[in-house]
Amino acid sequence: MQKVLTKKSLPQWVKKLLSYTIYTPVEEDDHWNFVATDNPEDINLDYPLTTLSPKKIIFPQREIFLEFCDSTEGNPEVKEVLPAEKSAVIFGVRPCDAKALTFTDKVFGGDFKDIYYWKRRNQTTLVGISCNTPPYTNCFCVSVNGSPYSKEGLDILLTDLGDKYFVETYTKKGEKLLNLAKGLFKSPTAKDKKDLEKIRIDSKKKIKRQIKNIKKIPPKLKEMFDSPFWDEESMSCLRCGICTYLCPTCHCFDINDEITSSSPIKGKRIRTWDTCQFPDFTMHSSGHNPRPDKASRLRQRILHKFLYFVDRYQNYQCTGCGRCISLCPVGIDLLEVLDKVRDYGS
Amino acid sequence: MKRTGVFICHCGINIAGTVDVKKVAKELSNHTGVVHSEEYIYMCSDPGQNLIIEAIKENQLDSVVVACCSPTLHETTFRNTVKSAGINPFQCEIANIREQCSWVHKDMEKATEKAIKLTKSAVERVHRNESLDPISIPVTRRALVVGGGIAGIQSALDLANSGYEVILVERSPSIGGHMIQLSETFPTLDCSQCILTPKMVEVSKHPKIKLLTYSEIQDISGYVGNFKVKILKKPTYVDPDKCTLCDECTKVCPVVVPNEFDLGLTGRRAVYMPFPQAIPATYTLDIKSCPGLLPIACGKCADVCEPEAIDYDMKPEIVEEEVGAIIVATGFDLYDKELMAEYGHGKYADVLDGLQFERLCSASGPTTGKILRPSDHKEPKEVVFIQCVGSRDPELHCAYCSKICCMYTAKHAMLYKHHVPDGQAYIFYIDIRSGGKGYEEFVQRAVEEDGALYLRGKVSKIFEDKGKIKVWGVDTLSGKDIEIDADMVVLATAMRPSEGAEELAKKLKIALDKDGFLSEAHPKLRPVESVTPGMFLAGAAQAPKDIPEAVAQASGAAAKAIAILSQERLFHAPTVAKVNVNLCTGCGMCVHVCPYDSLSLKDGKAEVNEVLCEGCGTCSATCLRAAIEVKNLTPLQVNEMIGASLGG
Amino acid sequence: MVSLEDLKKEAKQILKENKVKYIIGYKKSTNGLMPVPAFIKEPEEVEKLVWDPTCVFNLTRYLVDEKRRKTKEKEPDERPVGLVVKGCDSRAINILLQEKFINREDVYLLGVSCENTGVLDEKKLTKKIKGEKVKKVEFDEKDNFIITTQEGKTKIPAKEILANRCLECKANFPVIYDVLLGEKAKRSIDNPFESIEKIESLSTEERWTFWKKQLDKCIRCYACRSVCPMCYCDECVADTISFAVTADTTAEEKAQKIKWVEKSPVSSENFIYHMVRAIHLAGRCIDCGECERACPLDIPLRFLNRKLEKEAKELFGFEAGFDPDQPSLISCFKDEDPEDFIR
Amino acid sequence: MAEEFEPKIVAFLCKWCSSAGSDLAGVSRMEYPYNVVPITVMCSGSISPLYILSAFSRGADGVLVSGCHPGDCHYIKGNFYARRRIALINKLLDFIGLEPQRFQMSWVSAAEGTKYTEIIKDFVKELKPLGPQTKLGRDL
Repeated sequence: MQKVLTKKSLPQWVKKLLSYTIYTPVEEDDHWNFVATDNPEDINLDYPLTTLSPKKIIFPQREIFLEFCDSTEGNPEVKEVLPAEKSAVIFGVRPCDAKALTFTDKVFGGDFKDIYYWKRRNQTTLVGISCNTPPYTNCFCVSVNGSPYSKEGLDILLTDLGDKYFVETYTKKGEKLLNLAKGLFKSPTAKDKKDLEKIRIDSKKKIKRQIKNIKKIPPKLKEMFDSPFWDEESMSCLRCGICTYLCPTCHCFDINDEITSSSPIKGKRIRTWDTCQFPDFTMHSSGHNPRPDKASRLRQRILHKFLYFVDRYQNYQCTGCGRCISLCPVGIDLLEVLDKVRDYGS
Repeated sequence: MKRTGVFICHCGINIAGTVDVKKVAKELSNHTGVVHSEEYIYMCSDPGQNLIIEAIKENQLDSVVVACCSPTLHETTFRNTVKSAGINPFQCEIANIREQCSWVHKDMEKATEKAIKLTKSAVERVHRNESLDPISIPVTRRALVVGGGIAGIQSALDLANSGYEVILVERSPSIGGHMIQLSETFPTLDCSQCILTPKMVEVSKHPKIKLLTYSEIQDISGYVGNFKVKILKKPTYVDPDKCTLCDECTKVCPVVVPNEFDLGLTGRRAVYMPFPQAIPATYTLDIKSCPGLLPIACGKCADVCEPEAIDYDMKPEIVEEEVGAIIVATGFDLYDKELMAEYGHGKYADVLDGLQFERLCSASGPTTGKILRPSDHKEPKEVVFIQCVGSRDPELHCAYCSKICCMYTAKHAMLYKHHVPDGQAYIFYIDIRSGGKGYEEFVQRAVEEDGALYLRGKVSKIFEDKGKIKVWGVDTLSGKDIEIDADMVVLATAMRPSEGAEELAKKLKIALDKDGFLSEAHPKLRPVESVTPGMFLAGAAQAPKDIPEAVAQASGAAAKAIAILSQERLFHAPTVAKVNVNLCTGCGMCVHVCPYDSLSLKDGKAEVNEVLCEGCGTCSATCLRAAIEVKNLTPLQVNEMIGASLGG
Repeated sequence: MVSLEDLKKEAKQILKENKVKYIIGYKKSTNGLMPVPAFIKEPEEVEKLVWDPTCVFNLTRYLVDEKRRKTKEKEPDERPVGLVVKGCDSRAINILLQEKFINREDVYLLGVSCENTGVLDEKKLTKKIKGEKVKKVEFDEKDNFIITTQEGKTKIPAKEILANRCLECKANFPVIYDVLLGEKAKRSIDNPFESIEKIESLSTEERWTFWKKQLDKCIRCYACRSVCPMCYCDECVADTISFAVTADTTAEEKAQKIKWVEKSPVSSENFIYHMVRAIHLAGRCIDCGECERACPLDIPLRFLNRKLEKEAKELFGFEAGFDPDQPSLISCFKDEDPEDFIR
Repeated sequence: MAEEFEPKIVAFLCKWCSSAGSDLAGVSRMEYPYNVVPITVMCSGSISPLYILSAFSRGADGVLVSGCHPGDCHYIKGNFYARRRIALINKLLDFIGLEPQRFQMSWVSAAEGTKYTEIIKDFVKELKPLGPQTKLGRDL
């Protein structure tokens, strides 16, 4: 369904949604971040890109699975912990970040359905905002089959038409939000639709960074597993977790029992983010580490995103948000690396 | 997981009075890893210990915690108990629930709660204890004594007479130290040389004593039981075996220099024998004052030496010795006269220090026992003795009391009176310290029989005037100003550690106290031990003391040394540092902080010398990589203890 | 003035003469304002090298990788690594020397002076020039920067765009080097500890609220420790598994790894992690500000290290990184060290 | 009427002076609050800042570190190193906003049972008004 919403009535709409947990981008210190709010005025859809994508809400960095206590009588108590029952709306989701969730959906929704992920996923409605101008210096969504107004993963997409938003809903979840404030939404005029079209065409043009012939990359990577290329490229890598933790598509995790008392043994089983960039990620208990150096870890990251994932899900595990490029402390440029891969040896 | 047994002691009502021991036992029985827990009235009693042994056998315990009094009291007891039941003693830990709990709290419930935490903490520790065996060290059964004064001589003789080889090192040409310079000794007024020389001779003749005079310690390495010593033997240029003591050389020697033995009151030649009874009885050619060893430079002594004992080509020689224990008896020197200028010492010939006066009184002295003024060899009729010169003067000089001055000044006054019956002795003093057998009586004698006039107060000015030495001062008792035209002034100057003691202390790694004396391991309970195991202190090197004290300490030090030398092997606590080489980055910070030099870097990794390590753990707190820890009190253990102490 | 040409000349020279294995310097970034690390192996490549006030990274960190690589090699190439170092970077070298992590002969130091000024803060600059493309950034002796964009030249007072650390740096030239480019101009700073004194002046509760807000942001990406030249331990106390494992390490020994810090990115664990890091950097941090720069969530990590730097100076008269031969802060003491806090 | 808050205190005592001092307090039957649970280590020099942080993170309301007076260290100089190390962690704890009363260091000799007693009394008195320490306590 297609509608328009005047900008000044946005808060009124949000007011109707207060039964949900409302997230909106907020500027803290020098960066942006999704934060829960109950003040409709806080909603801000004119922002660059959050440092952490909405992944952190659907797939939080820390998830408690269960609590256990080895009671002294020797019959341990184990209590399962599930995410709270609370529907949520995330405003201002960038299309690339929404698309990323369709990837994590695949990962957590295979033969084994991850109840924690899906509980949050299902009770969250994503209200996107299309990127009329690239929100980020290193945006390249178009190069990876994305677009500044892609609807993938979104329930609602808003597009800024100056004094109003063009509103498109793609799901029941989405429509439900509109229905909660029927009066505020008008049907779009022909002009609105024309403006929308124009904006969309321009918005694609505005995206400067890109990878040419990305299709050539996966087959190339197949041959490059043992290439010295990776040693060269990883020279400046610091083995920190930024590129992966901030990537909207990365989804690796670790599960630990965190002990709060040693006698009687009390604690929690906790899932936390993990990353292939940390040396302990592949550390075997024998001490052997199949990915012993930065090179093999960088390779893993690239191959996973542009080969393995493609083989498995017929899609690049990258939505072109550009976070890993802009936030890498030593300026490792994914696009540069991919260009080199593509042209490697030729 | 270990099988730990916990034993809670009532200590009569000492513990059970305020701690619900039954509850503690019950609580602990539920603690992870505890398979047996019971309480008993007196764990340290035989039945108590047997009950531990039984429990160990019945429940195949591999570790034990005893909750009782302070580990300082019964840790050893219980470690032996578990040992007798076949468990490694280091698998037993003590929870102090008496001194640190039942005795300081009243509220039963709260005290019990705390006792439980303390005991659990000990359990957490013992769960992670390693079984350890004491580190055994072989012992080199010989000793080194540094310093040939009365203290060194005494130690050497005691050691030798107990059957141990001794190397006695003295830096001057003869042993005897300052005591040999003294005339009579208080409080008995017996002749110092008469009582000392027999001991000196005994040293020289003793088959077990290797005497190295005119020698200095150059370097010491190793550790208790196994020291390696490098000794520099300075050339005397006179072969003692050839020398017949004919004394011809001194007759021809053109050089005259002040005689150290007489403290400059007489002169000696460049080639000389320090004093007639010197041990070893031989001559020394003092290269510093000799015009030169080349026959063209002088060569007179060599010319006249019939037995050709004088050998200009003699070279310094390094003697290397291995010893198991070391006694340091480097003695004292008198406070520099330069620093005592205010009393005119060094400025006026007739202002002397105590030792110089001793020489004047001594039959073997420059005046063959007559007390005469150095300036004009007249008999002094009025002599002023001043005590505490440089001592007890924190502002300008030494803060400490030199201890023996009160006594020897009284003695000086007496001796003076005996030599010059019509003379008058004045003594300026702050107060009189005559603690010691027969000492007080001695001082009284000086006053009553020999009419020494004691003036309580300090001397303000001393200056020469018409052949007299004017001494101005105040008698603080009468408040009167005092002015004495003295013929001679004798200063009881402070004792200070002997020249070079500091250097030596550095080589031996013995700490010095604030005054530069060698510091003992404990001021009360370990007065003859240094902080370095295997090194002991004797005599005035440790603090000012008189002859009987020096001798007593010397024998004490010898006894301590014998306690080591009498062992086949020594045993060292195995709770020492250990390095995790996988984590060590070789930064050397631990090496730097170790108080015992037990750490070193080898191929870029820290390495522990377990024999030197005392297990203080400063290294482990310093290490940023968590690469070094002390066995059985590792960060892991402490961390678990923290948890237990906070109740889980 | 540091002349880039001289730098290139020297670089080319030592590569030609095989004096060095390779040179770690700066090259233009393909995507951002700040130049990125360049690893130059061939004399021809030296043309890539750049040097200007945007060269913020502390390249000494790469000596850690170099050492790790070297230890793995069978016959390691013993030639030194050429390294471009600014004032702060050179102090890092001193610490690595002090801690025997490297030997002097392992590095050939191309010292570059910050020309009496310092290097830029990317974010401050971006704000200033509002997203314009920066063509050129130059020092000018008078505490200004000259920024050339397509709009033309603009002169910006240094203090407005200097990296925070540079605002408080009083030794902005190399203290150790093999060749020095530019002169040893010392900048006079009225108060080198201004930034943290602001926080010190807050009440205890205000300080707590400040740090709680900041450290709660931490996602434990460990960029701070990864970028830090002093964080070269193979295993960090913050790691929850042991890296010191060999084939014959028993399961029990593996279980011995202490979890001082749990993996959960919660307040308590974040605090312990960052405090431990600060404590372990006491007397070692040379204030290159990399931790703060690398942090994707803008946590002002410099303050923690800076605080202890201040205390070390004020309590113990200790300054890190100026003398490779001095014992490190916590492995020495003075009898007169203050103890007014002790009962 | 709510029960009065009773702070939990961990005290790291060096074996030779402070632990002996607390023993003396016991022998002399000096009463002091039970809130403190001592952990005896060999030397104050062996107390790592990690111990202190760990104690707080495991819920200690106060932490005490006590060693021999300067010059009396059984290991010659361990307490001098401790003094530096602890000064730094003390400043840091204060800087991040932990109440300064919560961390204390003292010199207690084997003879100072009374001093030990006093220190514990004061410590508890100062901690009570602050209430539980939640800032660094594990919130897993």
